[in-house]
Parts: sequence; structure tokens; C-alpha cells
Amino acid sequence: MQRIGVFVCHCGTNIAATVDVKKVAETLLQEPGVVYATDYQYMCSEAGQNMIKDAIKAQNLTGVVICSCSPRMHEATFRKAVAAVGMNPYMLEVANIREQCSWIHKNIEEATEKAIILGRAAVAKVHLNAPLIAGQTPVTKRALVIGGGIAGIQCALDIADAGYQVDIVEKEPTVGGKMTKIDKTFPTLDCSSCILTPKMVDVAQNENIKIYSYSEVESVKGFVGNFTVGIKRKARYVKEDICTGCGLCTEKCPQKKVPNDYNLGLDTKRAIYIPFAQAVPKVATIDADYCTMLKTGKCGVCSKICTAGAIDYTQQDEHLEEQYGAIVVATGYNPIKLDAFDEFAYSQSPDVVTSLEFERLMSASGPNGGHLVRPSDHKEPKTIVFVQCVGSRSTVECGKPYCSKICCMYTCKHAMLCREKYPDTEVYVFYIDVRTPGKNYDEFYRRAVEEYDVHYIKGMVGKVCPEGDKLKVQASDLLTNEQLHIDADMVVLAAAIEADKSARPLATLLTASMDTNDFFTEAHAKLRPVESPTAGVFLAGCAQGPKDIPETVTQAGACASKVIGLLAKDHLVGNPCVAHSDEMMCNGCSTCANVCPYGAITYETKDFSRRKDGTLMRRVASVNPAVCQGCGCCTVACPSGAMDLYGFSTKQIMSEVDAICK
Amino acid sequence: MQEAMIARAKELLADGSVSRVMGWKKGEFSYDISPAVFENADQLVDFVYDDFCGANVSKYLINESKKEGKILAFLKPCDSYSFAQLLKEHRIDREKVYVIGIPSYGKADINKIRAKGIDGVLGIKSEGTDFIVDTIYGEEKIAKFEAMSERCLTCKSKKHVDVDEMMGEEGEWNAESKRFDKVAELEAMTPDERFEFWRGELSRCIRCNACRNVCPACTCVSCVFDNPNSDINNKAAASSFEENMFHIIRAFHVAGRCTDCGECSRVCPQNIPLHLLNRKFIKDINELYGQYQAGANADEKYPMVNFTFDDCEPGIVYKRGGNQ
Amino acid sequence: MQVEEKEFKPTIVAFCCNWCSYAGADLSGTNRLQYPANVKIIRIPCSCRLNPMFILRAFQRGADGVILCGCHPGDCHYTTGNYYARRRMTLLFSMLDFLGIEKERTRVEWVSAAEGQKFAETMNDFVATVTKLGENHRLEDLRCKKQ
Amino acid sequence: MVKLNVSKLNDFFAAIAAEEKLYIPVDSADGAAFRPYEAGMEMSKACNSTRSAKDFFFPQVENLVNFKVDHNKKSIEIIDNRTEAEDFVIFGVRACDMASFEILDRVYLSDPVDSYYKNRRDHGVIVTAACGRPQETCFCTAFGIDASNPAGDVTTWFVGDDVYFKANTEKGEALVAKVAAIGESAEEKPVEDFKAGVKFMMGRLPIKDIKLDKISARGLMENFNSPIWDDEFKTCLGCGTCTFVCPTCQCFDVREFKTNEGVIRFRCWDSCMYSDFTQMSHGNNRVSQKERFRQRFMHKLVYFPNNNEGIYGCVGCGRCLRSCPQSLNIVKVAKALGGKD
Amino acid sequence: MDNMEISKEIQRISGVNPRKCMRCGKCSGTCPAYDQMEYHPHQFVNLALSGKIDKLMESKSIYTCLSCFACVERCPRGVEPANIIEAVRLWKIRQQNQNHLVADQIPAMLDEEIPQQALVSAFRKYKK
Repeated sequence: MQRIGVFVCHCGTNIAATVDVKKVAETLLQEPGVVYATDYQYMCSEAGQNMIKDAIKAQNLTGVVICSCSPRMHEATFRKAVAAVGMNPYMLEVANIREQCSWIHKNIEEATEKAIILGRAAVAKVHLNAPLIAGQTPVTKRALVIGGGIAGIQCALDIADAGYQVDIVEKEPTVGGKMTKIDKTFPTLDCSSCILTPKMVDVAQNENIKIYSYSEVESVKGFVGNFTVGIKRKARYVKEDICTGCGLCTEKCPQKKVPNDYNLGLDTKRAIYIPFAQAVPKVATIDADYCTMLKTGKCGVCSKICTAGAIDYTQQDEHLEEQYGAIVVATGYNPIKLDAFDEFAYSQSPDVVTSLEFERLMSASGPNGGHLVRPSDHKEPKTIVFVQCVGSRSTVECGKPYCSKICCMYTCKHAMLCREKYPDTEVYVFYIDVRTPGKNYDEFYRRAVEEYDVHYIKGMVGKVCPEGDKLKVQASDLLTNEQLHIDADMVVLAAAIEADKSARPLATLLTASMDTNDFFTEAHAKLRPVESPTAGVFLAGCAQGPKDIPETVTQAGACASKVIGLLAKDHLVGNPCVAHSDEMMCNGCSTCANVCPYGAITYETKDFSRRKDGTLMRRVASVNPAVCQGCGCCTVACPSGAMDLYGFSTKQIMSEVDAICK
Repeated sequence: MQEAMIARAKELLADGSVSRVMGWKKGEFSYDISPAVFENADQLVDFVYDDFCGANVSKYLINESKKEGKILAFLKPCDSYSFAQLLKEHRIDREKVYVIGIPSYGKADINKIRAKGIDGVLGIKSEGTDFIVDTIYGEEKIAKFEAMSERCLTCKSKKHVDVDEMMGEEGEWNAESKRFDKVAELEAMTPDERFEFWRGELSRCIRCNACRNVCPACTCVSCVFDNPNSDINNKAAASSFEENMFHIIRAFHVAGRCTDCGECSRVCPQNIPLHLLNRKFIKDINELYGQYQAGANADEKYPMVNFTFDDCEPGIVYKRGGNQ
Repeated sequence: MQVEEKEFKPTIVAFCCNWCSYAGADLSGTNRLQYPANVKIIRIPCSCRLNPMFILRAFQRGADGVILCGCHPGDCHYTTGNYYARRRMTLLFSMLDFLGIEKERTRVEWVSAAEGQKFAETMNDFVATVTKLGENHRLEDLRCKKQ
Repeated sequence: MVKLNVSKLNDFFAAIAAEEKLYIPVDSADGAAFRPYEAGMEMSKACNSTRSAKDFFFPQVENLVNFKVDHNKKSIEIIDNRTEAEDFVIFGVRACDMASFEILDRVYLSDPVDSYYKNRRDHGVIVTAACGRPQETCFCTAFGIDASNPAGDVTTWFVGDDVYFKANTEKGEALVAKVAAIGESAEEKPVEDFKAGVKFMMGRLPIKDIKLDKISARGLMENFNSPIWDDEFKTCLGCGTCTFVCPTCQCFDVREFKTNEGVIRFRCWDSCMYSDFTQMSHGNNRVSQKERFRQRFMHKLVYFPNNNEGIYGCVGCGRCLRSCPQSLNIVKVAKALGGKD
Repeated sequence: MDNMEISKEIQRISGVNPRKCMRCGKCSGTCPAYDQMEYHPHQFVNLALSGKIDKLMESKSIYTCLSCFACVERCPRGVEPANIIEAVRLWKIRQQNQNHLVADQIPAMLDEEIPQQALVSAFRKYKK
């Protein structure tokens, strides 16, 4: 039997004006288990808190009920107070007699009666309260960043700078991501490589950072602070530690007709390649789909030519397991496939390109060394049409319902660069809306229109037809209300961007939730934007939603600070109000795990034989208290009642119901 | 059929692919058949498969699959749905069970024969579309469909799920099943009429737990109603509330998992149409969340552990169903 | 008879999720928005914590109406809890209706932390509805009636 | 002996019901069931009721005592709600059920006497009815029960269009006196002929001769350790149907229900088929369903006769044969235990 | 019925929700009969939304629309402007004896330039 003390607060006149606080205290003193009841002007004041503390000591109280304002207001205050005198803080309950009683009722009799009932419910609950001790779990002081684009790089650098180990897993042979393919950045027009490659070098040289390039995450076990991650290092048939990156092999390889991914297939590379000059790690990789040696066993040119002896045709995929305390998801984006948008003739004419391809065409490291020519006949285009929102903001099946966010600005950049480098080119941009929320963004756009004379036309292109060496563009100008017919030399499509295809399976591994567009959802859209609802999993860059570079870097930094905050702790103190399963009752049906949003429930098969005559093996659930957030969904899903929630147990809630309905 | 099944069982026992057989065993009067596990070929002399093998044997496989060796189970279409649902809930080790699907053209219900005034039944022979019933008071004849159990008359599927081998012909899903007619009939009543109907039915409940214990979806190690810590445990319905409570909660716990095998109503000694409660949930789920058949698909999440962003609001209940 | 009806004050149990609706209830208090005193709130972490057993228990113990308030779908603090609660309650209410128990005695409303006004309005409306229905007889337990 | 035309039976019922509560078996959705008599009711012609007649003396749920808690006084008041039971008449009890009362009496009326049971027993008048149309599930003869001549306060025989009444006890005399008022005195001959006919039918029943003596002849331990418990009855579901329809099952559990004002202590039927039956602080003695199943049949066929001068804890009413979900029953057990030949 | 009500009715008949339109103009960009029209596909939607349906009703544009459904096909928001035209035509037909074309009069009105598809479409609608 508990010894419960009841403390009724006047809250000045806030409560006392409509609730007869004395009567509440007197009546509750009659409740079974209540050995002390009193009232005071301000329970939350220091004097009030001392009153509680003194009573606990003097009366040997085992539980406390405070009748006062909302627990959302002062529950933490009171819990701290009782903990100060050695009582478990979870032996305290607050009856809300201000917001939910005195403030909403005028009749003193009614309000007093209700306050008594609310107090009685709290007493009934305290009877069933048990001391709860928040669990502690140690933290592995190492972070994993999945994806080595600018988001991953920035995040890894920031974490490493704080002195923690970071591993980057990148599926491509080099880190750098999409930003390596970009020529210039808006709104400053500085060279993308010039600002990115130093960061890539930093990553390579940072002692705290380890890069697993050409690798993928295969499995994730564990929970916040204690993840075990399986990493597959794909065979690149080149010994990474021996290869010097001299690049000789990539010049001598006889297999020349390999589409060059780096240039988005606009030119070719060899079967052994280094993606680009500044690649990190600067190590050659053999494309097994094209290598003659790997396919037929005959060739071996690269092996002969490599003085370091780095080529190893027998290399196998390597699987390793590493421990991490936090995981950052920075899997990035890709432009969507444009197969379903044939009105723009993307598949019909090589001169219709996506914006990312256009970046390569404009780039000094691109297929034409930065000289803008049409892919079809290598002539300089005289009229270029940019089409925005290709696949974005589209509710039909082939499109994406969201705004891809970056297209307005990069299209503006492209248009401006075209006009700057080739002033005799006519540039048309067809837009639905031009969205420029960002520092110096709108100024940039206006400059394109006002100084560079880019033709911004409000309206969409209806169709593009290749005719001879021209592209007939038919579009509407909504402002002049007329239909335009433009003979263009090139058409550039601002394709919508979507989450990388690897994100969905990764989310499953991480038990992190995703929205319908395959972007990772954040724990709270406003207040916890860089955390996944799954504890210990953080989000950076376009994996969470479309973003431009500055925003990505900002988010990566924020993400790093969250990770650092986590890794800085030696132990994680959990919320003790978590679910727990009674394994004697559990039948292992997995219903609970099916509804758990956090993946906190795991199963194991245990022996429950009561006598030695046989084995009774049963599959039973167990809840990881470090992962569980205490929503209680599993407790209702569980048919046998094996699952219960500390702090809000079935019995506690039912005792409250009983007390209220009495 | 029965002979072929015994022969096949013997074959599988002989070549060591299985070490036990789950099936049905003959009783005293040819209608009182019990589910049974046969440990060896000799015991199969008592094996039967006929019009009275209504009992669903899938639930027994939970314990049987924990034992050593593989067991051969003959499953009727409805049994196989229960079996598949149990697999989904990790209750049965699939590796330990060799499933042979057997057709079922509907099982007879002795109570329906008795209700026709045929009493003192000693033996029942099948003759074409009729049963010849030998009774203490002479021989009687009854058409098979008149003796068929209600659940078989509204059979949802003659098709199996997840069998290793079929004996006899595989049937089809019966989209024309009238199984929700009675539920719809009740829904069309006024709330007062419905209340009277269910009071009349549920007040007869003796809480013998036959419905729960036979139910292949009720596989808890310990039922919440048996758990002294649950605060709602009870052994007898001591008030009309408790009569309602037990059946509401039981139906709720099996909602989305109930395969509609109809065992609950078959075994109720008080003839309470308990399957209507389960069918109500199935009907609601089908109507509100899309067609769903428990057990039919191993990968599909069942409706109670699933949701869509645009599910209907609970307020829909005020608008649909039932007269005012 | 009329007098009796006037005097009938139903017992209403309101289960409120901690993050939205309980805060919404607090807000209606802060704004001094009145609703009848027979509404008593029980705080639960999330609407998905509401076990159908709690609702039945409330009726057994003498409640005349039970209402569940949670975050709006999509706003759940635990991301998905109220979606499950929504399905559970829909089916439970439908079953109660099927058994002939007045469906208006049970209700679900989504009330955000900012909707103090809505909370008070909802409670006023619900109390009025239940008052009209009268005492709960169909799910009562005579043993729990006041002698 | 008095006889009454069947057409006048309801007049007789009305006459009794005017003075005390009368229960007669009527057809309902769950088969024949004893219901309080109301004008216009027709008596069921079924061989027996679905539930046994033990409910009248040993109901499924029975409040024993109430505790009222007064918080203000910090006191607990004990309210004994035993009251003298009203007189009542049960009409149409069969021989097997009548025999079951004798078994229940052995349990509840032996020292210490169960006052709740005795109270009802004292105030009940039992009118039995001889069986006219035994069923294949009947095996009362195996326990030496004569279905054609049941005991009870009054015995009745339904012969042709007449009902014959014979009082066996003082309580019965009073009742038969009421019949005499509207009926006529009768000869014993038709009844004797009827009895002979029934006996002939009983002799033809298929399961009448389970050899109980063979079971008894074996020692307790031999029966206990018989392999049949392992082999033949493992499909028992452990529901309590057999115990709840059984006229002789007498186990109960005492439970408490917390009301808003105190506690009701009540007893309700329990079943040895349940995992929490006779649960003790260390858990349950009978760990598996095999042991629970064995307990029930060992009790009826071995333990009870061992302690009660050879009287078996079964009366052969056959209810469990009809209601067991999986058709496992005492006959199959008895035969398996070696009573087959 | 005032214009707003007619607009609502047109929305109901066509099943088009003009509020879904994000005013990108792709419908008009893709329209092959653009220059023959007084009002263009994106305007159909806007007129239906703003309740100025009478303008459309009085315009010849509804007959110059080819019903080629290119606008429907290309619309990124699934608005289906051509269905509005279909509905407006239907509405006009329902205004008995007001604007019916008589089949015999058509040959006189024929224009070499009118595409075949438009004719077929017209005949389909107005053959009686």
C-alpha cells in the first residue's frame, strides 16, 4: 500500500476562486492510501516545493499527487522536487485542476466536485505507479554518413572537426556527388569544382574520416548509439591501397566504347577509368560490364601496364561490419527519367537535353571542353529554349507532385551564362512561376531578364518537334494570350528531381519512415527538421527533400551538430515510459512490431520448458527501451495484453477510468 | 477420397518424409469425428475423411510443428486459410509441416439433422445426394444440402492457399458467396431490434470458451481474459455487460486475422451465431479499407496493422449502417 | 419526467493524447472557454494508446459517453499513431452499433494544440448529444450502479 | 397415482405458478432449456435440456458476500446477502439429472455444508419425468440409473395422452394433491407397461454397456499412467464446454469484483480444463492439457467412486457427447481405458 | 440560373475541378487549333472558375475546338480543359432550339480549312 500525499495548489486565485481547495484536500485525505493532504497558495514556488519535500520526509510518503495547473506546465518541476528528496520522480502525478477545471467552470460546487474526481483519479493512478528508472545505453562514438555528395562531405567534415570518427559510404567510385557535375553555382556564378574539390581533399586527408567508396550499406542492426552496419565494398578489381591514380591504364585500355556516366553518357570512357581528374579516392575502377578480361578472360592490358601491380581481376565483393552511434542519410537525388514526356522530344533528338546534361555541355571538364555546341552536329546553337517544371508540380502519374525547388535558379543561371558567353544566342525560358526565395536569388533572376535580356515567357511549352536541324517549339504566352512557335536549336528541360533509388531500401533497413515521394520524413517538420523519427538517424540534403547547395550545406551542418550532440554523450538516458513485453504472455505474433513506428521491437525464440522433460520453444517479443518512444500503439495491437506501457499501463488507465466513473 | 488419403499418408510415412499425420478419427456414431494425430501407419485404420470432418485442424499444427519430425496435414480450403494466417503470425514452422490440400464440398451438421426431428442417430451413410440415417427408431433419409452446415452453405472459397500437394480437384474462390447476407440483414434492423437480437443471443453464453479455444486466430499463450493482471479477467459472465464485453473484445482481437472458418459458431453449445460478429468486421474492412481475406496473401499487412492517409474517419459509423 | 431529463448529467470520459488534444484542452482552459464539468479528461501518450477495453470499461463503470481526441491525421507526434487509432475506433464503433448500442455515445475528434476553441465546442456538442440520449443502459453493469 | 390429460397440463402449471416459481423445459434457440413458466408456454418434448438442471441449485454465478467500503470512516462493512430462497418447482427433470443431484448432495451437503446450495435444495421441489424416447448418446444404464423410473419429489410418466403422477416425498404429496383436484386417480398398469417399453429401448442403446468395472478393477495408478492420455486425446482444446454442461461437475472459483462502492465476492463455475484451475502461488500443478484432461475423467471414473462407495461422478446424460467441439468425451475415454470388450 | 450557377453545373457535367489548374498554360501551348480560337484552353478553365462562362458560351471557340484532347493529355495537374468545352457544348444543346445547327445548313458553312476531325466531332454531336 502506497503512502500518498496530496498537495492542492490555489494558484493564487486562479484555482482557489472557483475550487474549494480546502474541501478538495479534505476529501482526498479520505481516499485509501492518502495519508497527508494539504493546500497552499503556490505549490510551484520554492516554499511550495519545500512543503512537498518536507511532507515526503515527515510522512514517509511513497507517492505524491499535485492538484494544480496542467502537467504540461509544471510536472517536470514537481518531479525534480520530489527527486531531490530521494523519491522516484515517476511516483508523482499531477491532477489538472486549473486549465481543465477552475478556468472553465464558474459554479464553485461543480468545479470543486470535478477537482475532487480528478484528484481521485490521480490518486488511483499513483497507487499503481512504480518507480521508473530511465535506462542508460552507451554510445559508440563514431558516425556513419551514407552518401558522399556535398551533404555527406559537409556533414562528415563538421563531425570530424569536432573530433569524432566518421565513415562515409559512397556507392560511386568517388565522393563528390552531383556537385562535381555542375559547372557554375548560382547566384554567385563561382565554379562548382573550385569550391567542392578542396572539400573532397579535406575529406580524404582528415584523419577522422574514412571513405568507403564504391560501397553500399547492406544491413543495419541495433539502435541509437549502437548501430551495427553491414557494408558491402563492391569489387573494383583494383587494389585501392596500391593504385597511385596515375591514370595510365585508363589511357591504354582497348575497350573505348563505355558510356561515360560522369558526362551522363554524352561521351565515352574506357573500361578501366577514374571518373574525373579530382576524384577522391583517386583510384581506377574497372567497369565489369565492359572489361574484356573479366568477360572473356582475354586482354589484361591494364594489368600489364600497371607498374604498381594494382590490378586484381580476381577481386570479390567484400563484406564488413562496423559499429556506429549515429547514422546520417545523405543519399541525394537524381533527375527523373523523361521517357514519359515525349512531347518534349527528349528521346527523339539529341539536341533536347536535361539541365544536368546542359551543365556538362557547358563545363570545361565536359565532353566539349566547355564549348557549347549541339550534341547532334556540334554547331553552336543560336536559339535555346529552356522549359521549366518538366515533371515537377505534376499530379499525373508520370510526374512528381512537388516543386523541385532548384530548377528556377539553375535555369536562370544557364540562361545567363549562355547570353554571357554567346551574346548572339536567343534564349527563351518558359516558366509557370519563377520561384526565387533565397538571398540574392531574385536579384540574380532580375539580372538575367534585365541585363542579359533573357526572354522569360509565362507559359508552358506544349510540344517540341524536330524538323530538319531545327526543333519546332510550340508554346503559349499567357500574358499576351498568343501561341508562340519558335525554331530552336536546342531545348533544355528542367527535369524534376527525385530521391535516389537507393533511399527506399535503405529506409527499410533503417526502419526510418518515408513520405509517398520516397523522401525521408523528419521527426518534426518545423522543430526537428534534420532528424528522422527513428532515433539516431539524421537527414542531410536532398534525401529529405529537394534543396539547393547552400541549403544542403546548412542542413548538413545542422545535422552534424545534432550528431555531435549525440556522440558527445557517454550514455543515452531514455524516456522510462516505454513499452515492455511480458514474455510469459507473448505469443510472438509480430502484431506489435507491425505497428511500431520505430522498429523498437525484436523477436527471439526462447525456451520456456517448465520441466526438464521437453523443450517448449516460443518466439517472444522484446522492446528496446532505447529506441521505444512510448506511444503505446503496440499495447493495443497486442491481443494477449503481454505488451504494456510504463507510466501509462493498462491497469493505471483503467483505475483512472474507474475513479472518474465512480 | 478417404482411401486415397490413407494410401498417400502411408506412402509418406514409409519413405520417411513425414513422421506423423494430422487428420480425423472416427467416433462412436459416424458423426462424432475427432481431429487426431496418427503416429504410425497402423493407427491410420481409424482415419476418416467424410461429410462430418468439419473440424479445422490447422490450430493443432502450432504445437505439432514444435515437435521433432515433420507432420503431414490434410487441409480443407478453409483450414488452409487459417494455416496460412498462422504462418504469417509466426505460429507454425512451415518447414515442419507437409500440407496436402483436400477438397471439401461442404460438411454436414448433426444439429441440422436433429433439428429435422431425426433423433437417436446411430450411423449415417452417404447415398448420392442424400444421407441415409440409421436411428434407434428406424431409418430416415435427408437431402445432403438440408444437412449442410450454415457456414458451408455460404462458403467463401473452395480454393486452397499454400499447399505442398493437392489431392482431388482444386476449387475456386466463390465471389458469389452470400456470407454477408445475415450481417446485412441485421444492419438493416433498427438499433433497438439489433440490441434485442444480440441480447437474446449473447445472454445465452455460458462462457465455456469453446469459441475461443477452437479459434485458429485465438492463439495467445494466455488469453487476456485469463490473465489475472489484465484487470478484465473473468471466468464467467457475471453480468450482461461481461457477456457483451467478452465477445466484443474477442471479435476485435481477431479482426483482420479471422479467416471466417466458422468454427466459433460450429462449436458453440448454445448455438450463438458468433461468426456474425467476425463477419461484421470482415464486411466493414472490405467496405472501408478494401477487399481483404486473412491468410490469402502472405506478404500483405493485415488491416489492423495497416492504414492509408485517407482512411475514413470513425464518424462514418454515424452515417452508415443501421436504421435509426 | 421532464424534470428528470433536465437533471440528468451524463458522465463523460475524454481520452486526450498528450501532444495535441491535451494541450488543446489546456488552451481552451487558458482562453476560459466553458464546457460542462461532467467531462473528465484522461491523459494518454497518443490516441493509439486507447484500448477498446478502456472504452468498454468506462461504460461498465457508469460513463454515458466516451470521446477520444488526438492529433489530426498526419500530425501525430509518433508519426503514425492516430492512423491506427482511426481504424481501430472506426471498427469498434461500427461493432457497437452492430450490437445495437447507441453509436452516438462514442466519438473521435482530432483536436490540435491550437484548437482550444474546437475542444470546447466539441465537448459542448458531445455532452449535448449524450444528454439527449440519456443514461447508458445497453452497456451498463448493474453491479456498478449507485445504490 | 393420479393422472391428468396432457391438454390439462397447462392448467396444472398455472396452478403451481400462481403460488411459487415453476420452471419447465421449453424449446429455444439453444435446444430445450428450463424457463420460468408463463401462460401459453409449451413444454419441450426433447429428450433432455441442453444445459443441465444443476443450475437451479448451483448456478453459474452466485454472489456470496458484499463488502462496503466507507472511506470517511475508513471501515469495511460486511453485507451477508444470503436470504431464504423462494420455494420453486422444477418440472420435467430426467432420471440422469435427478441422479446428479445425489452426487452434488454428496459434495455440498456433507460436512461442511454449503449453505447456499442447501438453501436452494431445501426450497426446490423436483418433479421428474420418465424418459420416453432415449437418444443414442444416453448411457445412464451404465450407472444403474433407471430412466423409466426416476426419483424426485414427484415422478411423472407421459403415457399416450395422459400424464401420470406419483408422489415420492412429503413435498411431493402436496403437489400431487393439486393434480388430484383437476385430474383423476389412475391405475398403475399403463405406467408399468410404459416402463417395460422404455427398458426395452434402453437395452438397445449403442453405448449403454461401457465396462466401468474393468476400469475400477485396475488400480488408480495404472489408470493414471495409462498411455491413452498421451495418445488419444491430445486434440482436446481445453475449453470448458464439457464441464459447463455436465450435471455433476461441481467445481467453482471464488472471485471478487470491485464495484464503485465496495467489493462483491462471488463464486462462479470453474473448469479443470482451464490452465488457471486450482492455481497456486507457485503456478499450476497440471502443466499441460493432457494432465487437465486426465484430471477430469480420472475424477469422474476413479477418484470419485474411490471416495464415495463406488458411485461414479457421471450419470450418463450424454450432454458432453453432444457439445464437445471435437467430439472427445467420457464414453471414448472409458472405452479407451479398457472398457471396450 | 446565373453564370456562377451555370459554371458550377458545367463543372459538374464535365467532372473538371478548375481549382486544380496551376495556370501553366501547357494546354494552350499544345493546342493545335489555338489560332482559330477566341478563347484558349487555359482560358476555358479560368472562365469556368471565375463564373464568366457566358463569354465562352457565346464564343465560336467551342466549335473550333477539335476535341483532340491534347490539352487533357498534356495537363500536368489532370484538369482536362477539353472536357469543359464538351460540357459547354452539351449545355448549349440543352438550351432547346436556341443554337442548334441544322445538318442541312452545314455544307454551306463548310470551310476548306476546317480539319476533318472537327467535322466528325460536330456531326457526332449535332446529327439530329
